[in-house]
Amino acid sequence: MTASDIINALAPLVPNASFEEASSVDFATIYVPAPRLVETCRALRDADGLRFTTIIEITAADYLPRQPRFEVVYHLLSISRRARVRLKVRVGEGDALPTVQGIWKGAGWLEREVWDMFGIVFDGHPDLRRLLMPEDWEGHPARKDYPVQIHKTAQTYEPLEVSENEFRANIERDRVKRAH
Amino acid sequence: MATAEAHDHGLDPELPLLTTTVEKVVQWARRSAIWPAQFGLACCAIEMMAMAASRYDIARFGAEVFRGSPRQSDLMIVAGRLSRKMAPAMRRVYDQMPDPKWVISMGACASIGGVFDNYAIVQGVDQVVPVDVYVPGCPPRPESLIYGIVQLQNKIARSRA
Amino acid sequence: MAELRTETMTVNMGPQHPSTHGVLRLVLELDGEVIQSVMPTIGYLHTGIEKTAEQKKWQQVIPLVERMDYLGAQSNSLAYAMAVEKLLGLEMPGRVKDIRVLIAELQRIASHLIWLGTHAMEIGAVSMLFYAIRERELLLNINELIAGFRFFPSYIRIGGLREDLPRGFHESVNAFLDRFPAKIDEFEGLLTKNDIFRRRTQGVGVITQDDAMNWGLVGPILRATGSDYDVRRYFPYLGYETYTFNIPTASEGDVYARYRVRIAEMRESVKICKQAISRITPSGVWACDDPRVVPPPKDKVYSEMEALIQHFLIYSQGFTVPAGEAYVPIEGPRGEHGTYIVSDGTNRPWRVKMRAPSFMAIQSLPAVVRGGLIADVVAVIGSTDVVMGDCDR
Amino acid sequence: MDGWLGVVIMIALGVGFAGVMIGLSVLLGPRNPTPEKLAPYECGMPAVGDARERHSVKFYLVAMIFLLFDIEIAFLYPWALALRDLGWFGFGQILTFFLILSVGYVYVWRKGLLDWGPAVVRRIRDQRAERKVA
Repeated sequence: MTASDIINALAPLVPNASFEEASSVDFATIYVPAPRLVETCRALRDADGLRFTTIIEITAADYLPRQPRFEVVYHLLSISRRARVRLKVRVGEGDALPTVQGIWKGAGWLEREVWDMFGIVFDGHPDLRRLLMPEDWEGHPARKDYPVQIHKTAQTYEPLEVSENEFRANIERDRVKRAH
Repeated sequence: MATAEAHDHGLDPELPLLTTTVEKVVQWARRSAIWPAQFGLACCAIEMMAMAASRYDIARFGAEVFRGSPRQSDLMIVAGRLSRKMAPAMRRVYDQMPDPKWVISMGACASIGGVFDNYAIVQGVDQVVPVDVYVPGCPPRPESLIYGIVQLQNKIARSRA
Repeated sequence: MAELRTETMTVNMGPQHPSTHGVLRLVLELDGEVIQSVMPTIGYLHTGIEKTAEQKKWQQVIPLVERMDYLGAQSNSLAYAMAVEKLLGLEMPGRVKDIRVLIAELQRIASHLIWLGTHAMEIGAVSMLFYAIRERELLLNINELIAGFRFFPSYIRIGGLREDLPRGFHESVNAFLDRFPAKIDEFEGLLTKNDIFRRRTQGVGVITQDDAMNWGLVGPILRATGSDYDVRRYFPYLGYETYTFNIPTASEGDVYARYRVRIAEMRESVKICKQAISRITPSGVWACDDPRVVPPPKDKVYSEMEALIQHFLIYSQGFTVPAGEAYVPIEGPRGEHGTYIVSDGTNRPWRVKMRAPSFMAIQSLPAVVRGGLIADVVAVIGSTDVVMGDCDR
Repeated sequence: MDGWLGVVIMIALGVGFAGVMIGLSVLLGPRNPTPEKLAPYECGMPAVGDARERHSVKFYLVAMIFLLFDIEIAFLYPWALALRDLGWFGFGQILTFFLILSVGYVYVWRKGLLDWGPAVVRRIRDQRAERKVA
């Protein structure tokens, strides 16, 4: 299933959306405009000719000198159609993307990791917190302008006991709303 | 810098009646049944399991009982790479081990950060806990870990009770 | 018993725990022993491998990528090497493909053995750990044969293999392949009809097929729910279509089904290995012929000037990979592995991201385990064969 | 009275052995109780909530049931020793004793106190399903 087939299949489902076909060595790659992302994903999953029911991966890449800076990459798999597709969305610094967790439950943590590593906020994500780094970490490590080694001694202090509502309050505090 | 304070194994100083022979017996008892706490972090933990299994059997040295909780163990084998998020947990587990306690830093990642010289890995476990024996290797072969444990046993035998 | 309103107790099944297969923290909210909710926290083994990989040259990333999923080390380096070769446009000779299939399948057996040992031990069959690790030692001997190192042999390189097969390789692999099926029967004899094991695993941690697809759990977990999706069959690579093997599936989708699927997978891997070892000649071509990527043989380096220059260039400057991106999925022991690499045309990768099946398995844990007992959490974690290095990267 | 010597020796040995072991460890073991060491151990994390919380009622019910049937077994020992000279009359007595207790056992069983494992889980799941349907 080549990229043009998918774009033609998507055209009626996602009216007048500007899909761009990208050149790739392995499988169909399509640039999706950020505002139309959720519609496209829902169409990709539910349309009969497409049936991309499995989310394989969501990751991002930081092309620092180039603007818009980030490209969020979605790998989808259709088991019944034996087809794969790679959706790419260009995101600038500080912009936000709508979450696709409503479409694939597997996307929840993948978006949390992209937020933790790159600082790309996902709107409407129910639990957008840091996933791999400690809760009180500053900065997003996978960005190109983040140093590889930060000569900081290991922080080992932690409170002896945490009451249950303190524990829940901490979780609530770390959750990122679309505020900033 | 978390001061790597030397944790004292000293006995009760008020006991004048301790002769060297009792001290020798106590040290012999401590080193020949040293129970490691299960502190496997990464790939070294699999080699630690291989060491505890039947081919490189650590039971010959009295250390095959891997205790799940630090309360019942007196040796912590830090097997694997220690990330910054795990450092407080490791310090907590080390504190909760009863004295006398020892630490073996297994593998290059635990000893000096290994191949991962980046933001996420603590470059050497001795920033967090006082380490007694460093075992090189990535992951060290089970024999070299057993050699590390034997070196620790010699160290216990030499040290004051 | 009338439904008494009891306060739930929050318990930490924290990073240092014998049965979480590494450093995974689960905050369990319990009503008595029944689990109301689970909140997993990962990242305790986050090693920043992807960031470090961006500083290394292409060939130097292989040891890093192997240490991500340390139980399926060879399948990691295979996924990475194939992705880079796709960008370079290299095609591997047949013999190299067969050797890579053999190594990937042996790695799958080794990973399944560690899964079987720890999974059964956590459910109570402690002796299984020693049986499984004893068989795995034979596989580690084979690793020592080909690369002198038990655990991370780094035998698969970009552009082929490290060197040709050593003497005695065929004998040791054939010896293992002849001995191993009887061992699987012995393991099955211990566990498959064992009433305690069945009572602890049947009906526990059930995942439906479309749930598994929705969560992205493509691998043994999905095959345990009935679908026969396997990357070796749906997107064949390395000539898997020329091997005759079938894809074991089950239908219940519970812990016992996943156990049966993985045990049958080990038998299929032995079948594939037998076919692969019969095709491989003891000595022959071991890399593709692209001089930019594959270093010349050692004796030529000492005698010829061009070989010396080529060798020096490869190991000092490395090789440049044309700009672009690639993702080649392979069927790792835990499910679909694949490295998404982005290259900007220099001799260092711009972005390396490994797809982690354990990451998706832990993410689906709360939904699977809710309503079960604490002991079921241990069984479900064991059955999803989670490796924290693979999950935290 | 001669039988008691064996019992006394056994008790002395038991208490003695335990006493020596604990005494040695108290005498020879180093002691430095740091606050971290005394904090409750929760897998290396700060303990969430304190240990003395309201446990679920199920634990206490099971404890009481155990107590009940354990004492029942305890009554069997003297009965078993004196079975020879009690004869059929003794057997009748123990039978009524058992009948009374088995009524309690059936009550506890029907009430669902004994199903602790997956049965509880299935029942909760069914109730939840009913509530969803209703």
